[in-house]
Amino acid sequence: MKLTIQVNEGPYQHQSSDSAYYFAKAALDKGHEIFRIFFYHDGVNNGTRLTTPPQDDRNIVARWSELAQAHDIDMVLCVAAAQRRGIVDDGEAERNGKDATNIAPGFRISGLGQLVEGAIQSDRLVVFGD
Amino acid sequence: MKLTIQVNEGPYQHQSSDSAYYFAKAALDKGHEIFRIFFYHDGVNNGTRLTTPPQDDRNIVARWSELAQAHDIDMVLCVAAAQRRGIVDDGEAERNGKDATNIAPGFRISGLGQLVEGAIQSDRLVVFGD
Amino acid sequence: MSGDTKKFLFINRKAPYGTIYAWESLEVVLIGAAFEQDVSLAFMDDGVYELAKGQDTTGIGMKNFSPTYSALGDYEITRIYVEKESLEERGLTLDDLQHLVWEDEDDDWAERDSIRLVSRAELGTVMAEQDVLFNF
Amino acid sequence: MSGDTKKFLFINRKAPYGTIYAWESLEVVLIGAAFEQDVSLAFMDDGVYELAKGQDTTGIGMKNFSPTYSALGDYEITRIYVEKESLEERGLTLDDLQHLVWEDEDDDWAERDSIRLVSRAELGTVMAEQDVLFNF
Amino acid sequence: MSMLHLVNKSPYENGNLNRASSVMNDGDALLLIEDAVYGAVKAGKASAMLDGCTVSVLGPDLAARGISEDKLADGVNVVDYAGFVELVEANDKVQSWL
Amino acid sequence: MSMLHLVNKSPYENGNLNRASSVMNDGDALLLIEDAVYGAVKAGKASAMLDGCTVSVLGPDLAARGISEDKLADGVNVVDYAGFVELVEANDKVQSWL
Repeated sequence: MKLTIQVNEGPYQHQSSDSAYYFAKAALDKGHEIFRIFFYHDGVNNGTRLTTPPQDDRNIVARWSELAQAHDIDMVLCVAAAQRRGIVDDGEAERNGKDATNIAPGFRISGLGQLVEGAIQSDRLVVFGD
Repeated sequence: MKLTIQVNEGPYQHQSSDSAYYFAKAALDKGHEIFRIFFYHDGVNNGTRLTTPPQDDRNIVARWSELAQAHDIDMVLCVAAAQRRGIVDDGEAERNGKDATNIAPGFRISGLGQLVEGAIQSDRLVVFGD
Repeated sequence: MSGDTKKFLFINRKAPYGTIYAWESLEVVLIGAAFEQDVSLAFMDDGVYELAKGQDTTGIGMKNFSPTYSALGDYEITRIYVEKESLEERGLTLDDLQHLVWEDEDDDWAERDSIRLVSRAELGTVMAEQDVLFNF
Repeated sequence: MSGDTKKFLFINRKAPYGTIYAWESLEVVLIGAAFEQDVSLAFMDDGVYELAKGQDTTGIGMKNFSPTYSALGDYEITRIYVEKESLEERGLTLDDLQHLVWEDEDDDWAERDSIRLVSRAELGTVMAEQDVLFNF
Repeated sequence: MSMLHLVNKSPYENGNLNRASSVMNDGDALLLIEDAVYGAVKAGKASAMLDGCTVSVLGPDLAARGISEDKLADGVNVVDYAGFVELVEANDKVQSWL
Repeated sequence: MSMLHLVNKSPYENGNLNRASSVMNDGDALLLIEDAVYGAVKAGKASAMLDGCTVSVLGPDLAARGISEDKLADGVNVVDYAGFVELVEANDKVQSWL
């Protein structure tokens, strides 16, 4: 089964991001393919490398980055949502005159078409949110 | 009347931040004093200078920064919440080994004691959230 | 439509302005239209409020995105399902909603209503017939 | 207590883990204890779930913060109101919750129950008597 | 000591308005903002929850949602943000039902 | 075409579980995750919403909240994340009631 997963909420405030992560991991463990993980709305906040969670808590962002790297998963932050929330890569920094970037490894910023394409190309779309 | 205002949600996803802003402005217009605005939970995301909202939309972060400057308001981002969400000033960047900062002008990062002190020192605590 | 076309239903269940979901959902719909899929929209629960007439956001400083719904016909979105029970519970009728239309090119561009008032049971059938459900 | 002491009530209405409010509320309570105010806690609606016994978060990878509630007595928090109607609706009794105690220094450190089971009406009275309500 | 009860969620999706209106004491006030303003529409089922309460509703939030004042339940008072501040001042404390 | 209905909010605060259970077609499945698992507790009022539905509940979310399996309503099936994936595969599409 080929999956696209959509994540609508940021890290820590809601469990959505945790649920999506464990679901993605279980799908990979069972041999399914994750076509794309699309972060929309506040979900784009999963893609900042500037978090420093408490020592005794999970590191949600690092966990996503490692999953992407280990399984070569395409993790996309919606560009319009990222602009509203302040998630920036080099290209966005240059286009919008920002003096810093904060995107985490393994994430890329792209358009909403990536979500629609994910839904077309995949057998299932699974949405996690508030 | 002396007020402390607490904001629990980030910009754009929920109206909470907008409501808090218009409430704060109206209180100032009526001659009340705002002792502090305390941003907690996802509310700390109001304090990133990296947002680029659409041209035809309000700029929530800039609006807060201007309000703080115009009225000399103490705007505090909770440090524990900011660390979880990745809002960083120079001190936090150094302490936590981050290679960038994203805090916006007019905000400072401090502890939860600032909220409790606000509640003690103010005539009213007004909380805006989801 | 080709065999590769999927039936997409965008399900709108949130009120506008209190949260951004309604607006950012609409952004997906407009982008999605370019992919030439078989797209419908459903409005149920508080989502029916998105279509309310006369929205004026001046006082809350937010962008009024409700005029965009009237452009959906131009994006060849011709089926907009509105759940009857959701309207009734909220004391609304179709008259409280925008009048959304599309132009039928097979009939000399005659204007046709986009909104289809359906019962909860009928909407359940519509949902069951889809390939993909987008939830907002 | 001095005349400057305020009566603080921390109102907990959210279930743990699904959202972070319960946990981050507890962090304020612990910090607030250092300010020597007159602090009480109230658990109502889904907030009563925060006190449930036997929480084991291993499978969801989150920190189990429920043991912290048993430390509240050490922070001199001796009044924890739990709403009866909220428990009943959810099929819970006090036996499903942690047994929270504090030690009474005026009575040779005798252990006393911190939890006070109150009706909705009684909790309304408690709320009315406060100076500041913290909402989570 | 009087309390201002603040509700911001739609009563059709969430129990907070019902909760707030059921615990209000005499002298307390209720203010509906954001999506909670739908609760003040007379023709809607939820307006029954307001019976017996002193209710205000935030005008800018009503207008944004296309609700004209003649649609409101009887006795509901429309205020602007300045009126919101006055309600906070007039009551001894605020309870935000989040 | 069968549907997996996914609910993640407590039925005591929010109407989504009620909504999902009222529109399920024959052959559809319901999975409760996150705070929605409280809806599967037999002694709770909300469990009545599950009557006649094929219901699964996510075990890790139950354990986190201190709910032992003997407290569940009759017929509720406990699954782990692998079982969640199997439910997604076994149904033609997923409806997340957010």
